Amino acid sequence: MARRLLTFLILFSAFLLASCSGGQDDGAATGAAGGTESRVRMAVTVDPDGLDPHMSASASTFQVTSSIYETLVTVDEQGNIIPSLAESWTVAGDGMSITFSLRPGALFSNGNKCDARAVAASFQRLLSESVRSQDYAFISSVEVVDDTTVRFNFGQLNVVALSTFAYPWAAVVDTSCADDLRTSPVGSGPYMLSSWIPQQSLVLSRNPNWNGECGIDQVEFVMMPDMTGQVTALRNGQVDIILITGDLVGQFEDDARFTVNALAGNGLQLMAMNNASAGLDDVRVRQAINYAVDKDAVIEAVWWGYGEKIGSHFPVVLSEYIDMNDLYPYDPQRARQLLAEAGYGEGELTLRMYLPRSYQEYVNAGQVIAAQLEEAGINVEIQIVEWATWLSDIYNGRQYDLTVVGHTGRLDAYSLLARYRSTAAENYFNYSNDVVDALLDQYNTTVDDAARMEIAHRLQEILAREVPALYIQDPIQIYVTTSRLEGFSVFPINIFKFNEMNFV
Amino acid sequence: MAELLDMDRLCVRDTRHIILSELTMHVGRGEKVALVGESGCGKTMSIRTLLHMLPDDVSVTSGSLTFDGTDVLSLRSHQLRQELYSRVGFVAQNTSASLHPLLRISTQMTDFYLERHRGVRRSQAVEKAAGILRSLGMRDVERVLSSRPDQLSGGMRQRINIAIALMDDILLLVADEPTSALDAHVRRQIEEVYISLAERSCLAMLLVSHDLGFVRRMADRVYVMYAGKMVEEGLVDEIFSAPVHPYTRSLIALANVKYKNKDEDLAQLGGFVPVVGRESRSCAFASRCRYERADCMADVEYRRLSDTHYVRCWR
Amino acid sequence: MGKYVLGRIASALVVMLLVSILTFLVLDLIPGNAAIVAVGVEGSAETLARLEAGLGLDRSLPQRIADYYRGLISLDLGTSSYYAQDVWSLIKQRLGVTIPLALLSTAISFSCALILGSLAAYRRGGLLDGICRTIVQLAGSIPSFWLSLLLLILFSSVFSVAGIGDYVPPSVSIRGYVTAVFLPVIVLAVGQLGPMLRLVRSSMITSLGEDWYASARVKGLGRGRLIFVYALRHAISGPLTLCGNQLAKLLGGTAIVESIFSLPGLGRLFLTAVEMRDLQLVQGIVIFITALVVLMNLVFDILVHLVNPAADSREAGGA
Amino acid sequence: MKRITPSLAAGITLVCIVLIPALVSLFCMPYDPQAMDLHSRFAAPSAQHLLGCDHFGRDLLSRLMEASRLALASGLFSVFLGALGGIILGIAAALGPKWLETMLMRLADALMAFPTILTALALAAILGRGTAPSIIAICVAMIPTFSRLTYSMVCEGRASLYVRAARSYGAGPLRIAFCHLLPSLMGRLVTQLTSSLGSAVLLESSLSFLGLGIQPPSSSLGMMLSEARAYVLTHPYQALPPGLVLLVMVLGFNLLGDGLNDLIFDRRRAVHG
Repeated sequence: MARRLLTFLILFSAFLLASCSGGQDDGAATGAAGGTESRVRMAVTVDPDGLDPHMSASASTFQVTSSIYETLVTVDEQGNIIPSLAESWTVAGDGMSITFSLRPGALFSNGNKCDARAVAASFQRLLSESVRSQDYAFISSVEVVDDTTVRFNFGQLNVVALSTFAYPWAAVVDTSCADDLRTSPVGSGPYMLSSWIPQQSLVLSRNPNWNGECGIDQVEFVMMPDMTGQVTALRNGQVDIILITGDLVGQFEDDARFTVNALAGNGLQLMAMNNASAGLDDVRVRQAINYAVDKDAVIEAVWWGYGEKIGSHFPVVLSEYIDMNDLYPYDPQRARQLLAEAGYGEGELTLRMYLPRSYQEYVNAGQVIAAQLEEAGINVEIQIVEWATWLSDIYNGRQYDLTVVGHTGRLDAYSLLARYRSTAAENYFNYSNDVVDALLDQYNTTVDDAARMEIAHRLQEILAREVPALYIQDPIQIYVTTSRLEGFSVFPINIFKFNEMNFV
Repeated sequence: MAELLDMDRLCVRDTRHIILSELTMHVGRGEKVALVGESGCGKTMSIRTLLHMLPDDVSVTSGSLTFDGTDVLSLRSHQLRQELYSRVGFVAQNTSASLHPLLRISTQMTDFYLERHRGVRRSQAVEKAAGILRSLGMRDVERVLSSRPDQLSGGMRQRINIAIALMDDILLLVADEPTSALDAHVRRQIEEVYISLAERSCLAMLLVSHDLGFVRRMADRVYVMYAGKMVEEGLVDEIFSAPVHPYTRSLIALANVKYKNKDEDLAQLGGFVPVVGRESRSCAFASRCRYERADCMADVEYRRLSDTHYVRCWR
Repeated sequence: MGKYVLGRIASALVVMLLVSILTFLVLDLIPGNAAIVAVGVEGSAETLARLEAGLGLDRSLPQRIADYYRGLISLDLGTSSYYAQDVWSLIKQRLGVTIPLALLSTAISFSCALILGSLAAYRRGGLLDGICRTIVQLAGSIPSFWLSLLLLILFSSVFSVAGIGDYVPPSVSIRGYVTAVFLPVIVLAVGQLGPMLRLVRSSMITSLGEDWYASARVKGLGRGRLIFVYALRHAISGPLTLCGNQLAKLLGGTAIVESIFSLPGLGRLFLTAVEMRDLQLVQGIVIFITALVVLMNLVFDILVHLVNPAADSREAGGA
Repeated sequence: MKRITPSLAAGITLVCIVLIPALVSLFCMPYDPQAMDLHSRFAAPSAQHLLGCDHFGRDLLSRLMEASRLALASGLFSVFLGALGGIILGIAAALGPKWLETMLMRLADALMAFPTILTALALAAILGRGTAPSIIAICVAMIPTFSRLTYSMVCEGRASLYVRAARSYGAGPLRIAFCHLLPSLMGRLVTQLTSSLGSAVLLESSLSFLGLGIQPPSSSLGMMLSEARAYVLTHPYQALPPGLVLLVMVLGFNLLGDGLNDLIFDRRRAVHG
């Protein structure tokens, strides 16, 4: 009987094994077929939030969709606008419209034409349904001039309009399959989706309708939540690109088999303060907090020194950047003094700090900052919350005193700073300054480059002085690739150009 | 001719107490011997010694035990199957618990037989088992063989146990309380099975029982045990018609008065079987004995009354 | 038997209903919803409202519960808001990882426990018994995530074994699959071994003390058959029931071990679903796991009944 | 009294190994467990820092002492509460009316099937900051074990002679439960309580490992392990001490539970023999 039972168990498990592995064949077979083709594998920690660029706000989506879809224009490493689906463009004299000339003969991966009509349809969808439709509210109409020419008319002047067409969420999608784009994307980019098993892998293969340069036949995003796994996989040649934390740089730096790309991104990491909560409504307290925190120590402790210290809400890579770091240097004595002036003695101010659990670096940074604030006589109560809770209670609900978070990069000062407008929904700082509001209005309508630059500088200065947040750093992203991979580069917005890479 | 079973001054103890003190007993070939006494006086322990079934903390300290010329006590565990278990059959006290509750009777009856007789096919062994069951008066043998113990009555299980013991050509059948825990009707049936077995075969039997009526019908000779010692032994007639030891007398007296649970009746006699002090040479029964006198506390020797009749008492 | 099974299924349905209502309440209670997560730190209040309406989150809780059950009756677990895929197909994908993992580790721990436990009980107090009791204590106390970390350090840093933390389906590469699954299987098997070994040992000790064991021994039955057929057959119903419980627990996914070894199993899917407030997916997984637990217990109860038809119904009912 | 079995002795020793430093931590610790010293990040064990420092330069020994104190405290609390709730529910189910029995036992099944992670999240949402949410979450996870144990034991005891006797002279269900049944079940419950401590500590640490337990800057064993996990490649040593403490703690409680079980079982056997 025992033997029969054992046999039964063995057969049962064999059956299950067979049936399960059978179920995965269709997904994996395509991956195996590319044995002789060039394939680049990149380790990522989370799945994309669907593959519809209009319907997602997640960076993990855009690093995939930027290879599937095309935007009208795109950027180079320095953030200059360069042609993509549009070969050329002209801005009207009054700045109230842009006309794009599309690449003739462009096709979606399903064979549909990617012409002016398709572009217009895609933008109509963006304007009416997208998560970011608000950012494009300045567009009043999209006009199909001819098969390869499309004109965007603006309802209000927006001098930085061109750059908004470069963001991956403004990609052109085939609206005839709009309902299924999240799982079966159709775009005109160099790659198309070949398989996606959530939390396992996502494989892109060459789009047969793509005529441009393409050095890599297949791109596989491998979901690996654990850093150790990623590093071992890279060392063993199972993946080609990983994103690492600063402490691991030493492991690859002197190894000829790997290339370390440490580049300042276009992001911002800061500790937001609720300017409406008791204590923090006093600018002296906010300044005291800025004096009390040793940003260099925070950057060293959390990011191993891989980060550019900032003094205002502006990434160092943009041309309008000015250095405001010297305004409030680390000075705990001054911090105590300011606190006393504001009426808070030692230990009399208690602040609640919320940290988003999914981002370990923010949790770490929060703990280091809290320790430094405690030394300056401010009590900090830390609570670590889930990302969804953070979004709901802290970001949307604005129920907090302090929180550490990051913002993704934008190409112009307005998109970056619009959240400081006192009426903005994104203004979770509860910051309100009429001068800032006025300057923001002015910025968008100032055609003169020098004058606009001046406004950007003034905005940075005001924020640096009034410190609605503790600006920590512009993070340096450290990608490690195998040395065989050439052409890997990082862009000021969250995109990758796999078609420009190749193996040697 | 040597005795089949020869137990000589056997001493057994656990970590605290002496259990058997200089126990001497023998069974001749083909002889039917009964061992009687109250619960707790060491009957079961003495046959467990014979069968190498002692609990972990119980050990033999002195004495010898020979079965069919083999020194049983020196047997190692791997020799037991060949040297002992193939020649002694054993029917345990609690017959319903001594069958595996989950295996079919046919399996249980033939498994060990097949292991011992390589080359015999299962069907042949089952055939043999069926034959034995029939000879024990079992009807509907095929159904019984394909049943599990919980599907059978107590009497059937008892017969199966006897049949299992008889599967091999044994020389001695040891039965521990073969008729206790059965209701009156079944008890009578099983008694008949034993009696007819005793009459038919030249098999030696060692019955442990406190059912004196059964003993009287079955046995050639009787040993009476009390508190780990033999107190009287003799031929059946000697014991039943002229018991000497007060303990034997009270057992027989009680058996004649009532035919019920003996333990209870003995309890009416007052007192219990002592656990401690079994090594002492004085009379262990003295405290419960009507005829107690001063010299019962002294060294009471095992007296010879006739060639076959011995007693440990001054009277 | 049929009536018994029906009764069990009925009570299982009640439990599943309770569990899923609890899940609804809890997900309603905790802050954030799928729309908020989708919008993130970009997007406006109007966008948020539009997405919430699209996901049906603007309706009242009873309405949503009613809708969900209406779907459930037609065996439709709904669509994941995060993955935009059918919930059942997402779960099914994970089972390909989770089921072999659970079966392998249960098979290993169960067979180890049967062999070691039986021998330890047979030679009670001996060297093997001592080793077994040490294993019982150590395996029962070692935190699985710590063991995972230690093994990960040992194998990937010290021995530099390739392929750990890189799941490959067996249909692509058997070798890759084995390296990816090897360590997690060990961790999970060790986690189950403690209680199983303890139970096997103690029920074997009980069996070895039974009269029929002594009788079978005196009949001269060989040692191997005595231990592994007679005694084990009798002792196995308890361990078999426990095996069912353990298997059910593992089939529900082991979030921590899966995330340490980067395995795309059900546990990790559940964590992501909760994180993304993917109500349909959370519900689907919770209901599926509950059903699985109930089903496994039922299957193993029936198995126990087959092995041990004499077992009283109290034992089967209490499992 | 009874002789002390090896497992009891080992259990007591192991529990003391973690209990004593945990108690000492109430009065003094080598360093402030929350004080960061960024110059001694990942410091190796030395005379100044006996176990070295973590990624923020905090003294590992002090953090371990604090963590084990919190783990023990939350384990004790949650097991105590869980046992109390479970016993009451179990007795109510066993002695109450049939509908209550059915309802409570199905509820226990549902709680058992309900993911602890969700419980912890929900409680964190209601109760906010602090250790209370995780303690109650563990307590909820403990309730079914105790209620089932009590239920089955009371059901067994209900049929026993002395309870029937008590009922025959008119004792009410509550009186039967607390004066007759509970005392006789105490031994079994104490054993279960002790070994549940081990599982409660394990559960707490796995919740903390997922970030659902004790909040920083306080330390907990699970949190320390999850922090160490990030540095497994560069500083694998970090993962060793917290795991060892956890192992010793759980092992100690399990052995203690076993030892008590032997002790109680021994006593029973002595009574029968």
